[in-house]
Amino acid sequence: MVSREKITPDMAKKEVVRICEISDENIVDCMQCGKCTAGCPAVHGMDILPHQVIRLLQLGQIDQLLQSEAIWSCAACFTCASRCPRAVDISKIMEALRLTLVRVKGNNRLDIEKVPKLLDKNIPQQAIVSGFRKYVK
Amino acid sequence: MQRVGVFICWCGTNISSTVNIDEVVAAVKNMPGVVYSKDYQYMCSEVGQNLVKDAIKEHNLTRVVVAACSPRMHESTFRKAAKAAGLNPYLLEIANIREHCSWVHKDKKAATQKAISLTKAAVAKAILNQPLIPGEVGVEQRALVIGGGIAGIQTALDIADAGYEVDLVEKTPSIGGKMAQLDKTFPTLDCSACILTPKMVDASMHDKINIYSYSEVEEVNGFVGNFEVVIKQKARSIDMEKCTGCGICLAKCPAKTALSEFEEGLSKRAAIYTPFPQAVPNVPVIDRETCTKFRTGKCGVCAKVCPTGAIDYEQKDERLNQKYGAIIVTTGYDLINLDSFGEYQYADHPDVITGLEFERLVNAAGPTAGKLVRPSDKKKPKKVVFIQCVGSRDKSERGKSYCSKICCMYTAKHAMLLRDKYPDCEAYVFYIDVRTAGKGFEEFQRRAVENYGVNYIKGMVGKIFPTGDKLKVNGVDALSGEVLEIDADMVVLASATQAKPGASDVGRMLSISTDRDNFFTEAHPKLRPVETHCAGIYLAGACQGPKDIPETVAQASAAAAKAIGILSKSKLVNNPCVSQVDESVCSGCLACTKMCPYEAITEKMVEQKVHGKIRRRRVAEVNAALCQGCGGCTVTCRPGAIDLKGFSNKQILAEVDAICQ
Amino acid sequence: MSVIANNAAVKNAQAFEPLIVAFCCNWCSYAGADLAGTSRLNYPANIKIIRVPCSCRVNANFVLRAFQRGADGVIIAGCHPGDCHYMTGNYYTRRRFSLLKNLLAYVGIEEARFKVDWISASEGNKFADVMNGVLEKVHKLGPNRKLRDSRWRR
Amino acid sequence: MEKIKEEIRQIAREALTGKKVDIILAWEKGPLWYDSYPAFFTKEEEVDSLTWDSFCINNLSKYLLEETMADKKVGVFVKGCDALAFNQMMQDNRIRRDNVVVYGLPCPGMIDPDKVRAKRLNRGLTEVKQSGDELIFVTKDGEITVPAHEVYYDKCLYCHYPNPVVYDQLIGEKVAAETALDRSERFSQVEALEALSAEERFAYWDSQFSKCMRCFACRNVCPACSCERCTFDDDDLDILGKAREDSEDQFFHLIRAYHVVGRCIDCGECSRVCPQDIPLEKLNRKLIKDINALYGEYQAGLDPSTKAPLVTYQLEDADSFTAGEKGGKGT
Repeated sequence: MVSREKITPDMAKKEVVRICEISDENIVDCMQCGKCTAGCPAVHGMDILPHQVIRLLQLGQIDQLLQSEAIWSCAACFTCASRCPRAVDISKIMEALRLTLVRVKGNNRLDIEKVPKLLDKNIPQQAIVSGFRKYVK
Repeated sequence: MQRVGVFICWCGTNISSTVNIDEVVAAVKNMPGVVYSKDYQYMCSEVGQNLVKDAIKEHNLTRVVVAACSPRMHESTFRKAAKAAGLNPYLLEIANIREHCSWVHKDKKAATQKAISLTKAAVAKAILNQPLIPGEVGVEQRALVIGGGIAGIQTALDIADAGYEVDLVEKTPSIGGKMAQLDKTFPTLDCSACILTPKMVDASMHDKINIYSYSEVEEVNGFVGNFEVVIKQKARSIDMEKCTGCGICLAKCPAKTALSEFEEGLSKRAAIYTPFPQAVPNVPVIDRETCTKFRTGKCGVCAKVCPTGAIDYEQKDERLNQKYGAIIVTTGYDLINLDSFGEYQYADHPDVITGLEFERLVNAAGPTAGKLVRPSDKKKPKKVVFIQCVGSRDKSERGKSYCSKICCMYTAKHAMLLRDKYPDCEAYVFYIDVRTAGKGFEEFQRRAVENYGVNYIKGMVGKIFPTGDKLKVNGVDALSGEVLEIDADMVVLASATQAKPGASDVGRMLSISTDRDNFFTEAHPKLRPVETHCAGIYLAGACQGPKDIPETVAQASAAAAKAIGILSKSKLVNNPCVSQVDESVCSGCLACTKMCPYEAITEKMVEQKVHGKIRRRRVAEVNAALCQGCGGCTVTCRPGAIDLKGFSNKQILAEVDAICQ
Repeated sequence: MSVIANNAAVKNAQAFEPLIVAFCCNWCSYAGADLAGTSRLNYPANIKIIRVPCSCRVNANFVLRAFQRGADGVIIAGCHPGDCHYMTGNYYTRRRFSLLKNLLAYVGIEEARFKVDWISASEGNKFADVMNGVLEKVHKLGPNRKLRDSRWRR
Repeated sequence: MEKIKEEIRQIAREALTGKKVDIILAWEKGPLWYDSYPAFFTKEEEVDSLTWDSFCINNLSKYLLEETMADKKVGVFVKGCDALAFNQMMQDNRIRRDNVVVYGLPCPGMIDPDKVRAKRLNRGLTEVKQSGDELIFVTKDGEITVPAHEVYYDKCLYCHYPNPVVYDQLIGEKVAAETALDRSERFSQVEALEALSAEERFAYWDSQFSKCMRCFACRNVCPACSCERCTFDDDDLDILGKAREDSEDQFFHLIRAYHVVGRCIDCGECSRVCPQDIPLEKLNRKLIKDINALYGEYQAGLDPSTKAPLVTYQLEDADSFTAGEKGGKGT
């Protein structure tokens, strides 16, 4: 059952401004060319595509983003940033979105207790460190 | 005592919304020398100008100050008005209370105070103004066109048709430029060569046009009406008089190893070559780096086969000094280097090509004789992907922030040509936006979609993966949010245009400025689009900014008209704001002569009687026709014996004093 | 001094409105200032521009005179070296005022009060930035008393 | 010097009698021990009072200004520093070379009367004789010998050009060109000032400039100040008033120093003649130091055919506006 609600664009929403401040990126530079999405290696696990992330921010629809899988799927590989013709670093925006969630107390994405079970002996140490960085306060 | 009239412009609300005009009017009344003041909504309008003219007559004004927009905008307008009212135009001063005041300040009180202060400075200066009478200087009735592309050819033809001599200097061995490389032209799809080559022939046959191909402008001195130019004719190694253009040498040359510049490196050419069969002049050039004779001393085949003995291995660069009244710069553009766009595999895969290479591939005279095949295996492509905005509208350090303007149209053209040749071949165009402003342009692009079945995809390509004999193009359709993969046989990149790498050097040589992207700067973006800030030097074509052919030709004719405007005069009026020497004060140290950029100052001996004794000494003398009025000499002169009319030491000091009150 | 006058003096000190005199070459910097205007960029009204044909027209006398007459800062702006409308004028400006700047600093004038910069006709933004930059520094330094003619009332 | 004095007199006599020149410009001994002032000699018999001793500090080149313009043939004696001045005036076209015969005098150094007084050598002083690196002060009470460098002017101790760089005829043997003090030392006082804060520098110069009574002696003695009409005397332009006002003193000194940029030969005459002892050489040397650092070593007056630093440029000249810090350690 599809239900679509109307949204009201809010370009100056303070949460969005905060994301821009944390990431130090300028979302109005984005022309929605989609090059980030086109080259993203993690795009297959994303419910909202990278260029759509910025579009939603431009429209002030931050709640959708904070509930999305996309921000957690982002591997922070910077492929998007290195190719963006508008010099917008989306990986930083993704990081900013994640931070607004994990910095809230008790909001860790990764339960530290469960980590040993998730471990695979082939996971490089670096990945564990980055995993903590990305998912934990 | 001077009688100063001050005219304060509201500029609609441009000035009056930030500057309290009434306060300025009140303050002006108390300024020394001011006998009349008047404000009006649009001082530059006919009514406003009449206010100035009438007041000059009615109130016997001897000096006029107009507080309005920048003098760069309307100084000449008001000077003409003053002249019409019988006042020497140089007795008028402008106070810039718009660009330098109302437009940059928000605080009304501060802006009003500043407007008063600027007006006061203008009044103080105006009181010290002297009537100036411009001198006259002769005009060399000959034009120089730098760059032999379509812009240069059109300019040269227009000037020559008006009856003036034109020298057309082209760096490469033939005129024709980028347009000669194109196959068809949008939006009519007529053949580029068919419309260009007749013009090239016209230029070469015109008795008023001299083409200096394989030549470069090396030095430019002088000023409008009298430019002195050194042209370097590079050693062609061929006697142009003797060569008949038979082409035997080209065929017989054994060193066919160099990549053809004209064919964008898609084929090879001989060491002795004409860039393309329709080249003008149809005289080959020996590429000395490739030529076996020059490299090893052995060979000399071309000399042996030449029926007229035109080959001259000893030929040297020659320099030619010529005088011109006007110069038109038409140096064109280049495509950007794609090395930093690794994701498109341009450097690594032969089937990823630029738009210009595509032009050669579909051209009947091109390396494949018009058969559109993949460069790698010469097979017919079944799927071609076009990518727009490669490096254009790109804020990162890889690209150019501007829109290259021509890519949307030529990509539509390419896709149409492809579908026309091979109706079974699929065409995909990745775009960010499609921009088709221009007569018939939108209809043209829609034809590509509606009639030719070209698939337009709003989105970009992330990366191309060469897989087997295919190019896997990973892209996105931003509208649907679907990630795409296309098995292409060929990819055509609409790479960004850029200014010629040497443009800033050319700019320096000509004393014309370039913008941050190295395109030459026009004098005014709207009202003086083909002039430069240097009088007598004009711009046409893509050297001023990305442009298509119709625009280039329009600009070329405009620049020609401007140049003809100069050439048609037997005399030009000089800027009267030139330096002059007070001989009684000049010590004759001649420091001024050493720094003068125009060598306008010379020495002469004078005899003076001082206390009954005759003293003979040197003094400096300014040639008013050569002086351009920079005023640099005045600062070298410690005693202030040399001063600049219109910007004298006293005037500037008076301005400083007034502004500091 | 009366209490009222004293208060006024205190107030004046607080409301320090610096005066900056900028000599701008007609072809680049003055045009850059025009562009700042047409682009509606903002810079404070304390900056007042005097038009000169070329930065090489600016005499050291003018700079010192401005300081004498109460300027708190002086700016000379010309075309970028190599872009001079008069081909080479600003190369001389560069030498002349490199030396004068050093000399002024040597006799104790704060360096931030005298600035030379290159602003092209297309650099409206840079024009506003340079002006704001100088003003900010001069504001910190406070009113200039050095070189100032004690008889001059601003 | 005694021997050379006789030689000079002989040359002067011959030049005048042989009508080689109309005037001889040299020094004459005055009534006081340190008085060896400039004098014009037009007659053979006058030449007996011509002198050459360790007090001939005055630079004669500046006196050529009027004489050569008046189409008179002048014979002039120049020391090392005077020769630099001669060249500088040549560069400024203020001397008509064909009207001058230049007699070069290698200079052992000149005595600073203040240093003599400080050593109390002036009591009953009748004559000073030079003997190698020493000076013999002949007084009524006997002879006292002192090392020459103890009483020479400071500027002579830094002097790099004791032998004239221009002459038609050289008189006597050239002297050794090595300086008593390291030549770079001449900038040490400038460096000391640069090391101060802006406030300290201002306080220093303000105290110096405010002593000025604008007698213009510094200007009048300067071989680089040879304008027909000095800009400070331009009543119409009126850049300098007559009032006792600090800002005008500052303006005068800054502009004076700035007007001799790249033209100052560093002869130090301005400071020497200043009745208020304003150390003007510290201004001049600051500018010389900066020129050397920014645009390469330059000695004004060495070669009149070179272009002075301010009437030439290099494309790659330093842009010290952005580099900064050249005036001192900042504010």
